[in-house]
Amino acid sequence: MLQLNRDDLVQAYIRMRTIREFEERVHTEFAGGAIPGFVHLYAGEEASAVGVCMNLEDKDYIASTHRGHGHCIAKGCDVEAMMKEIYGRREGSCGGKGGSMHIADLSKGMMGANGIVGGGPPLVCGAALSAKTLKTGGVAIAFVGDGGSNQGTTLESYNLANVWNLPAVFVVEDNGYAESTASAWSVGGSQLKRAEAFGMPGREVDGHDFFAVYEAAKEAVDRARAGKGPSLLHVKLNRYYGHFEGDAMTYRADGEVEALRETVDSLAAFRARVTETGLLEGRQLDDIDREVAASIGQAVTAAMSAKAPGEEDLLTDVYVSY
Amino acid sequence: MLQLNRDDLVQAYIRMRTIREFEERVHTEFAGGAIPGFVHLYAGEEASAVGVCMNLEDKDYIASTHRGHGHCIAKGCDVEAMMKEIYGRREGSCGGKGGSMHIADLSKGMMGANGIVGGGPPLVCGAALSAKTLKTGGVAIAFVGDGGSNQGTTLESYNLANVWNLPAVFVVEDNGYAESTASAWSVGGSQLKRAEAFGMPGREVDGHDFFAVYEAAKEAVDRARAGKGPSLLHVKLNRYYGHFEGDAMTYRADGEVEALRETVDSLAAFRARVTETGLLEGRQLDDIDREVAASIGQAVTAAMSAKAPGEEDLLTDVYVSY
Amino acid sequence: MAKKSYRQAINEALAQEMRRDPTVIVMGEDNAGGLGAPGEDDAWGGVLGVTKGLMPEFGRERVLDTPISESSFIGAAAGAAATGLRPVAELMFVDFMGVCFDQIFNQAGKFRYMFGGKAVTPLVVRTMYGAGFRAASQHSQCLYPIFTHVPGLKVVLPSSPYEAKGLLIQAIRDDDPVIFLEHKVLYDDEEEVPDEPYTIPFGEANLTREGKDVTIVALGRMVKFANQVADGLETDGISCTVLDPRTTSPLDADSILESVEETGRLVVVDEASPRCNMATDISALVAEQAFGALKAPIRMVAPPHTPVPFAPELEDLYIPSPEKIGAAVREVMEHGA
Amino acid sequence: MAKKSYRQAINEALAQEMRRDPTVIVMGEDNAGGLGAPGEDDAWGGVLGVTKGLMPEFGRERVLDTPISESSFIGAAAGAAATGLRPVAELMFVDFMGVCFDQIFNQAGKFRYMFGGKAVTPLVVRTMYGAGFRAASQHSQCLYPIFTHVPGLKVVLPSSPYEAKGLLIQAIRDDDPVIFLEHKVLYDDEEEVPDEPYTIPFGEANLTREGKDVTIVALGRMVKFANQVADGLETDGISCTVLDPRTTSPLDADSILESVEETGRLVVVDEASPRCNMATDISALVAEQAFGALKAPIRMVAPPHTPVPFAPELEDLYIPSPEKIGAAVREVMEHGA
Ligand SMILES: Cc1ncc(C[n+]2csc(CCOP(=O)(O)OP(=O)(O)O)c2C)c(N)n1
Ligand SMILES: Cc1ncc(C[n+]2csc(CCOP(=O)(O)OP(=O)(O)O)c2C)c(N)n1
Ligand SMILES: [Mg+2]
Ligand SMILES: [Mg+2]
Repeated sequence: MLQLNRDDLVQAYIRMRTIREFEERVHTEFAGGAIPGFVHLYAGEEASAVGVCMNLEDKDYIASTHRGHGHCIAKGCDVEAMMKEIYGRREGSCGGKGGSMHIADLSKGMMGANGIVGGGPPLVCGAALSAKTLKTGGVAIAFVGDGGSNQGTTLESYNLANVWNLPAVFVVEDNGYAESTASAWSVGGSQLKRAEAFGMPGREVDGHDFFAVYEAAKEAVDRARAGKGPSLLHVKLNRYYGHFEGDAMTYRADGEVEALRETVDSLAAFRARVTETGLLEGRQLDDIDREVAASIGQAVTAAMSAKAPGEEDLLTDVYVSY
Repeated sequence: MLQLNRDDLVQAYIRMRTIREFEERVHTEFAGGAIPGFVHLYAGEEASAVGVCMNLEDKDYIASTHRGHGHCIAKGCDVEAMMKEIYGRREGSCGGKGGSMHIADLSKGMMGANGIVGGGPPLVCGAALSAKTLKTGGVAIAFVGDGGSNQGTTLESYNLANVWNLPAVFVVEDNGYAESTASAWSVGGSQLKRAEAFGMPGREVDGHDFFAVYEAAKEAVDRARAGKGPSLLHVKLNRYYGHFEGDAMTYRADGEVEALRETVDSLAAFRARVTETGLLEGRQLDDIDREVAASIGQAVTAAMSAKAPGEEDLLTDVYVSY
Repeated sequence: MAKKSYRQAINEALAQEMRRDPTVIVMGEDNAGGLGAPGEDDAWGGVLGVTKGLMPEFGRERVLDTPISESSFIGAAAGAAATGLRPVAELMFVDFMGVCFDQIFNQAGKFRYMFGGKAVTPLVVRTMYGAGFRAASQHSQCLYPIFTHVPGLKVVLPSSPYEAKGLLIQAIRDDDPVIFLEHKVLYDDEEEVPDEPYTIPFGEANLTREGKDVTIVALGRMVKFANQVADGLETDGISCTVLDPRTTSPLDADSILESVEETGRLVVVDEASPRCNMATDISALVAEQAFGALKAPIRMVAPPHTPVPFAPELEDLYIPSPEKIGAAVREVMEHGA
Repeated sequence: MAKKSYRQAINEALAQEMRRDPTVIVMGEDNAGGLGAPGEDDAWGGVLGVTKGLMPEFGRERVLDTPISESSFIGAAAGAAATGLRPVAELMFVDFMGVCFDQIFNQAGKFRYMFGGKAVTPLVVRTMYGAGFRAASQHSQCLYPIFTHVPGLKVVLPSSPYEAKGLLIQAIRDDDPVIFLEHKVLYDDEEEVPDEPYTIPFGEANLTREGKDVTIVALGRMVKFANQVADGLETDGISCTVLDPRTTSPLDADSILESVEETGRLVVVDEASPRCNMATDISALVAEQAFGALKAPIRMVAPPHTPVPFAPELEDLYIPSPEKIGAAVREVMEHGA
């Protein structure tokens, strides 16, 4: 099945399950008042981040969005450090200074979640330029939402990546909404025509199907690695939660989320596919589920008891040299 | 011929000739050191501004670029006041405060030349929104260069105009260069595909052919007036001078400009067309040529002897109320 | 008259002006919400509910939701303002100004001057600012010093519900581009706010407290802190004037200078980053024009020169606190009895 | 050592650093020029020829021309800086920052802090600023106070060819994002500039003249004016110190304070718009921290709060002139003998 061996599939499942579990736990903890700030959950969209990132190595870069947890986990960020960051702890990925919207780990090729819609695509052009100039063989991936696909910074980056012939991929994660506004309204034309308009191939993908995403991303990533330039993926998927935690979601249809959880669950689909084809066994997956649940539980426990940053941290980390 | 009667044709020729003459004179005067600042000439592109603006009334708005003289003249700005402005005089269109790059006359529906590439398209969305909201029946036109077509502000505006269904037209004047950089290099994809990508019709036009521009613009303007939304025109044309006055144009081919002046002169083409078909007589056009030359001469004389602004003007015109 | 929140006061100002003047329109991301979506219309009313209810009353033609394209819709608001409308455009968080600043400062803010006094641009940009929400570095900034720096813009910082309503109505009626900054932490603050429309003129500082020993000039949310501090100091026998400039551009320099002429001491409290901020602007004004009256060094209370931190413990240390303001006042009181 | 222009000094700094370090790249609109065009390659070397000759030596892979898309290419420079390159990106005129400011101030400038000290972003943004070119309101601004306001950025204002070379090399080697502002009127100024590479550290003011009566702090082009004025005043028996901070962020507060401690009088000369500018920043610093030493009110010399006018007569009135600087110095000399 594709280029994925059993270890890869296990890995993919672990990451998807980790994302789901992470987000469900953050949802509960946020509701309980333990987590401060704005939090945007990725639950429901797991197959996109993981399907793309299973094509990547540490030397490859991704830039994420405000909805960044899934991308971080898919790219290999430390989950406990992430949880600590979301709790605002000193041992968090960013020392508690960034929080949910700014988790990054450059050593893993994760250039950061981003509080600015459309903030990532220009940065990804830069990471792709580094790869090209330094001949690392790396590629760079920008995740963008349907809402972010209307931001000028994103559109310019399509053009720049094309005229500079960069090893970049733009992954438009279209979950149907930007906050409460439907992409059906906000996106004039279409994502695929936009790709074409700037001179690159585009492909639409079912974002609940890990295998479809993996394969489409593979094509785009291979193309980029081969020096043939950027591509765009229009990934159609759904978010299970509100725009951010606290969103009452009145703009959604009655029962919309419940139905989605029934019908388009990328984890269930993955499980069905790999077990039906005999690639992995249900028991194996059950074990993973348990282990992941335990490790997320452990991450929350660790985060809760971890130390907050203090006065001595207030003035640091602004500059390398002062 | 089309909806244009003889008076219209005379009017169109006067405006095109006025632009040409204006620019040739500014070129000479600048070279002689009489004009300060940055000056970008529109000579060679006359048929675009005039072909578009012959479809417009005072209640319709246009927003221009750094290369604004032609658009101003085509939209009916006072030519002597423009010349005075370019000389930095108190009686100039902007009291000498704006100069070549900021000539505007809102009473004529001219929202300003613009020193910021891509500055105009968002503003035009606003003028179109005013027309729509106030039900004036007006439309709004953004002129953009090939270089400006890569600016995020322009691309966003394509989308906004479409999702808001605005009575707007985007006229991409592709003169082959942005400064010294060829549009063949800088524009990924194509202008027409960009139109489609955001959900609007696009049409390519020979920008040296007044009639072709007029007709294509008419279609777009009519569509906008009818409430059917925005369109894009990709107008292909050439500039006779450098990017700005002082540009040595070494990036152009040897003899490129000379050849263009021979082969793609929109004024010569217009003259040939209207005289051959008997719509206007050569003598009539010769008279116009003389009259225009005289009036531009008069504008320069007036500008040279006009008063500069002084200390009493330094602090005014920043706010309506202080 | 009833108690109203800062949020309600703003909403009421918008609704009343829209009723009065059909050219007033409102636009922004999810200002109504639910566009194209299967569920409820007017689903959001802005991210924190400030514009809720406007769309049902005025319709989608006057309450426009937008794509996430700040350059084009803020620019559209500027263009619409120059051509007959009076748009109130929402830049959700002021931190997002970086994607659309050109349309504000080079376009709207310069039309009138560049065009020789012939343009009128009655644009209001409403935007949310300030720390305290645990919203981290890209959703907590003040940035009003940047707008204040730019000639052609007016900059308004309402410090309470009453101020918010009167200043917003003024902003909408004003013929110049106005940046109207709403402190996100104040939205739930309540006070008596008249039901009828009223205006508060720009460039007139509000003397929120009169005292004789020290002048405290405070901005936005800091006005509340300054008055709290002044209450406490009163019992220690330190009598403070607290001035709220209300607008940083235009700035009521006269009131500040007059007050310092009387008290001889100045503390300026500014939530914005410390370099080239309003604290420096006001200090410099006084050091130049009321120097002779000064009995003590001027003290500025501002955050450190760092981005806004996420962790609550750090953010609380970051924001100028009543304690720090109090300490600054005591410090200047040690000079020149 | 030979006389070199400010333009040449910058060009030489770029070339020498590119030779030394293969990760240094240059990008910007027409930085080489002629891309895709039928004529000469390296046709422009930037709009005023500053990067001319770099492309022939280093190739188009290290001297990148760009579409007119400042957000994406300045952002690309930021992203490249965070991932292994040391880009020098040209924002042609600083006035264009409004279309790309987010990538500078929310992205590059905050990476390190938001990511808990783990990012290194050795980005240089070279940009042209200042009035005097009859380039009108959108091509003549200073805007460095805005960058100075933002934590995470370093801001450099070279005042002469020697300064330009040393500060640019420092900027390229520095591991933080640096905004390097070149005054367009200085490009043809010449002075002796060493052929070999050298650095000038950030945050160390340059004492360009030592005097005892008044401290003049001047920035960028104004340093030249201040020294001219000081020459003239010398003959009238007024002895001036002229300090060039070189970098506004970090600012060498110590040197300024020490100097005022000695002279007791301060004039600050800033070409930027007067509100929340560097003149207010430095005045406020001194009014807070060297108040006791002050014998006279601080005087700020800055343009009026208007956009930059086009007409030469107006622009000349707009720019702080040696005459106005001289008058300010004489004024402060009238206080406290
Ligand atoms: C420049 C900017 N504008 C607006 C916002 C506020 N905002 C945050 S997320 C969001 C919606 C994004 O929608 P989309 O790109 O579809 O991503 P999704 O939330 O669906 O994952 C908005 C409007 C922002 N953070 N930055
Ligand atoms: C935002 C911005 N970036 C760069 C410039 C500098 N600039 C002025 S005109 C120009 C080229 C514009 O090319 P194009 O849009 O094709 O118009 P043309 O000059 O060919 O008419 C450039 C780069 C600017 N004025 N504004
Ligand atoms: Mg979405
Ligand atoms: Mg062009």
